Amino acid sequence: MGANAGMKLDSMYQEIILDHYRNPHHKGLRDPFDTEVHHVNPTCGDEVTLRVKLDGTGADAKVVDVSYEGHGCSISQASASVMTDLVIGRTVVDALKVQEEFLHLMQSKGQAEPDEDVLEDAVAFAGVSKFPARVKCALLGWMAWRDATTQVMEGQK
Amino acid sequence: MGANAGMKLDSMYQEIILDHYRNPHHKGLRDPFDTEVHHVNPTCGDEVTLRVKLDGTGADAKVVDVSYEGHGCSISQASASVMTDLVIGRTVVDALKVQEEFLHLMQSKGQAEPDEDVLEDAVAFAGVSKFPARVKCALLGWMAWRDATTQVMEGQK
Amino acid sequence: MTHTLPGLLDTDAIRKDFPVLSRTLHDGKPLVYLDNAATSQKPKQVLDALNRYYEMHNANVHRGVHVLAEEATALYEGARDKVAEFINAPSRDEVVFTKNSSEALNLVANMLTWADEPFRVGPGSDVVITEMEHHSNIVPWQLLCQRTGAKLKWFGLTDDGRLDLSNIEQVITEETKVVSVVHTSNILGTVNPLDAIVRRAHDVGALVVVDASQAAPHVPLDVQALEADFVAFTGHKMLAPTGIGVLWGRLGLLEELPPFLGGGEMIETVTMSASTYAPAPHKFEAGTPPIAQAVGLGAAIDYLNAIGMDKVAAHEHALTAYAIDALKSVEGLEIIGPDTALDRGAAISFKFGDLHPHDVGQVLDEQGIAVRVGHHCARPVCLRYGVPATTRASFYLYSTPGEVDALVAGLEHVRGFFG
Amino acid sequence: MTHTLPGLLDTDAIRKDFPVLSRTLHDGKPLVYLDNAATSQKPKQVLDALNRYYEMHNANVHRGVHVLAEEATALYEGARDKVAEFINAPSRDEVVFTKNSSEALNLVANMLTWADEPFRVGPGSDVVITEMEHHSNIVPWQLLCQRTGAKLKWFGLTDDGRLDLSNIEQVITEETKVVSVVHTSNILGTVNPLDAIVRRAHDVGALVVVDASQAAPHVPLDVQALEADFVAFTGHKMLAPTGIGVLWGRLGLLEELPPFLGGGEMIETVTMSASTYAPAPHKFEAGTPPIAQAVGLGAAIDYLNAIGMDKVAAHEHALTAYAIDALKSVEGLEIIGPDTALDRGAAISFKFGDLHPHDVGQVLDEQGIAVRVGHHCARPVCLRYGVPATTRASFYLYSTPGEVDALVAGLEHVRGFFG
Ligand SMILES: Cc1ncc(COP(=O)(O)O)c(C=O)c1O
Ligand SMILES: Cc1ncc(COP(=O)(O)O)c(C=O)c1O
Repeated sequence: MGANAGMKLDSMYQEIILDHYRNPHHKGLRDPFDTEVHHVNPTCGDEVTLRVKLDGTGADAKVVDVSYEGHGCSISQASASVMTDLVIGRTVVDALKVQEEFLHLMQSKGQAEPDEDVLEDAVAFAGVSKFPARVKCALLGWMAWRDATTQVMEGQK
Repeated sequence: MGANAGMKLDSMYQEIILDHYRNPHHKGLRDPFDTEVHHVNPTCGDEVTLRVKLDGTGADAKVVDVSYEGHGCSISQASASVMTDLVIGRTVVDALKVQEEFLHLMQSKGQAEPDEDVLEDAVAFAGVSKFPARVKCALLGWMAWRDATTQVMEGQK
Repeated sequence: MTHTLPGLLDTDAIRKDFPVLSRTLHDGKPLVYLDNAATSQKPKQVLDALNRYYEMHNANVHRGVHVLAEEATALYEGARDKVAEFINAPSRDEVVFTKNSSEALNLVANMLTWADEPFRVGPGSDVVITEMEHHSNIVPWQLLCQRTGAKLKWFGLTDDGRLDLSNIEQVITEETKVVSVVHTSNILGTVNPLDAIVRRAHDVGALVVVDASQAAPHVPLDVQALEADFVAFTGHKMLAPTGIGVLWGRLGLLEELPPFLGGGEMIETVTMSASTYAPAPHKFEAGTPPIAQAVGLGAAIDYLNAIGMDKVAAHEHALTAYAIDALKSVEGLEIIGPDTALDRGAAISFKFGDLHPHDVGQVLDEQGIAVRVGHHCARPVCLRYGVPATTRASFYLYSTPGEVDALVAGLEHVRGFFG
Repeated sequence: MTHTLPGLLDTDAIRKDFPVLSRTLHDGKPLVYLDNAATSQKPKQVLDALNRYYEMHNANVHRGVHVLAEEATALYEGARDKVAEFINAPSRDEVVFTKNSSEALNLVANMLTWADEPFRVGPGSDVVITEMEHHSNIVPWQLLCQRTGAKLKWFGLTDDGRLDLSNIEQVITEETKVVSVVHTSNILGTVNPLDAIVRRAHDVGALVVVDASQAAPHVPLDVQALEADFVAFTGHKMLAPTGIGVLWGRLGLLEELPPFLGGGEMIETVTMSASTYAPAPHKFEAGTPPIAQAVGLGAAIDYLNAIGMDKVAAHEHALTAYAIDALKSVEGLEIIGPDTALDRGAAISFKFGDLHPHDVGQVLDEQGIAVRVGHHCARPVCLRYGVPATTRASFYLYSTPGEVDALVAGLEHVRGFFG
């Protein structure tokens, strides 16, 4: 036991994370948008309201904008900020790949080697995956984005 | 009685008890009767159906007959048999006193000094009071008698 | 008399793990514990797990960011993983912790009390049980029927202690919403032919609940092979602490059916006027769960796995065959239930001449032999076989042929005592 | 800063009884356990009682004639006697063992779901709670109201963390069937003026349920003085094992109201078509109860009695006053709840600048300080005070002023970390 005994807190609170927390990117709800979702982390009360605006349909669909508002801890806020950097401007197909890579990293309990080419700033969250209680925080914004995007794509069919 | 039986067991299975068990007194349901009750010991499935016939009312009421049928262990059967000996022929008031003395003895956890003048053969049950699981067996017939008698007396009012 | 029956476990080694088994009673008589169907004893490995939990990791689970809370959560959820693997559950989320089997069975009955279509139970629908159920698998269904207006039906028993399924088409019909049946009877020892019941129930669209309280401790239990919809069992009968039970249920059903107890841990979000619920299994675990007890159950499962459930089953089967033979040789003894070891668990009920089980049990106790006497929470079985109660000896992985011999000798002593 | 506050217990001696309190975390930092409102730690006296039970006396309770069964029954029922005395219950038969507070509260809500007149709850009747309830005292009543058509009403909160009883006549009316209210809030620490509520509720003929989960561990609890009809609490918060709770109820009500869980132990007699129920408390204890856990609760009560509940209360009161003062001196810290020790328990929630409680808790943990962060199963309170969550420090009889100092120093470190 003692999963994180002796572990450096610094491995969770990377400077990149604290930077995004202090100066979040793309924060605030913006128009226009295709859909808006509200996600809650019941174990801690973190909440996010998130909007996506796509352009095009099917395999060509592109993420034009992601905007959000919410309250939560540094991890959930920073993670949402990093996420917007990574998905805005990408095709939905590519962005979903990044999301899956991030999900994989977070579920790895500190074991995965993150791919910096894919995850960029999000590699900083590798340390969070060692703290089971915080994994959900890091995933909140990503899951909300995935949900909203799926809703838009389904609606287009 | 078996040669190796410990002290404690002999204190429950007194010869008097085994005699009453093998040759119960007043057993079998008889007419006439004023009321009939059916009592169950839920923890072991012992059951007794019991009838009482009183004569007179109020303080003068006399126990003319008590008859019963049932199945149960040696303790419950012997106790019912001893009870009939003790209450038949007595006034209700006196019989209730005996019942209370017996109840007191059974709740004493082996501590009470039974009054042989009042309890007669029923003193043999003193040892049973040390076996909490068996106290209810010893009381089954007595409680049924008390219940039936109370019902008749109430009905007379 | 041979004590090296094929299939026996190394009970000398096993018994050393169980502190209580070296206890003596009544002036030095060794304890012969034959009351395993009521509850099992606990190996020191389980007690060590409990002590370690309380001395090192104790905290409330979930929603904690401190080390103890994370450790306690990992241990508690780790126990869920162990249970899921032990019963071959398709998903760990199908394992709901309760306080015992009784709560697990009531949980199902209560979900159905409040269920919407297609699960709604009401006037015109039937609930089917059997005459050999434990009271904990009778009363919840009686309450469900009283409260919803449904009708309770049941399978009767044959003279040799088996379910009478001859009228299965009449008992389980299109009106049947749920069939709840015991895997192994705690009073008769009978192992029931669940296949036929599951098949018929599913043909008519009924749910199937299996009371595996006397199966999970004794035989390999595979919920996928069973094909039932819910399976209930209880920790204290399988080497684990008191205060912990399990309901396994199909995930789709756990998602669709309404919650039972409301409170902390089972919610998603709460406002004063309305709440939404967490996904299964948490939806059914209101309040602080039996954390240490779940950890203890995990340790019990580790212990059983280290021996192997197939080996446990083989041991008990050999011992039961031996015991049935030995008991049949006792004059005036009549087994209530199947009198061969075929499709049979390790609980053997019997009548002993005209002696009342209370008297039999009391005189056996004086010799250090612990059996259970009474209706064993299965009074309808006693009514069916016309006995007020039975004496029941029941075995487990630490029971020995020598203990069977002690029982037989004890019964001879009982006869002499009242003779 | 003085560490010899009047009223403090000899925590040096007490802490030796709690093995976990000598644990170190994160490279040797001593554990500062300030999460007592979530669950308490266990003294070795309680663990010894558990081990003794399992190693010597373990058996299923009731209906056994063998020695172990008699001993287990005596221990289990002896624990009931201890609980009855601890809360000054008029009768031991009024003490029902559950698995936790949540089950106890659900038990009451379920009895009322199925109750006949004069207790029947339905359209046109009201159920009253408060905005400071734990989810376990909200969701059961929401379910009751959804299922019966009754209306849920509640008392709001004042800005300083107290119940707003100014409209008590409008909230509790002739339509009110039951009022369920927390004795001491687990998130705000508020001790509520139950007298006024009980008086008004009884005036209109409503039942009163008191959630004493945060009271029984900390102050002398006298159910007769409370004059409520039901009182619920939970063992794990009062030094006892997980898996055990208590519902106290007036005997007349327990007799008259319908059962909750059905099964073994709770019956009088069972046939396939109908059952009758045992008298209270057994009527409400279906199945094998948490035997060892009740024994552990008895040992916990012995431990608390040996110290004296009035002394425990005085210790916590002194410590709470000290902590409130100390915390108020921390820049940017805002207490959510009463900010004096008057009518207040030993749980203190706060906001710390703009920092999210998760982050506060995580950085405190790194220093060995265990606090709880989140909505503490009282989300409506967070909504009421406009915070997503709080950080909560909560004390018990082994907590020390030194630990308060460590918390304050820890918070300064948190500020620096995110500064
Ligand atoms: C005020 C209050 N009520 C109810 C509960 C529920 O107790 P349990 O989780 O033991 O059921 C708690 C503890 O979490 C509490 O603090
Ligand atoms: C077949 C069966 N079902 C249900 C139960 C109830 O289990 P518990 O008492 O642990 O709830 C038992 C044990 O008593 C049992 O043997």
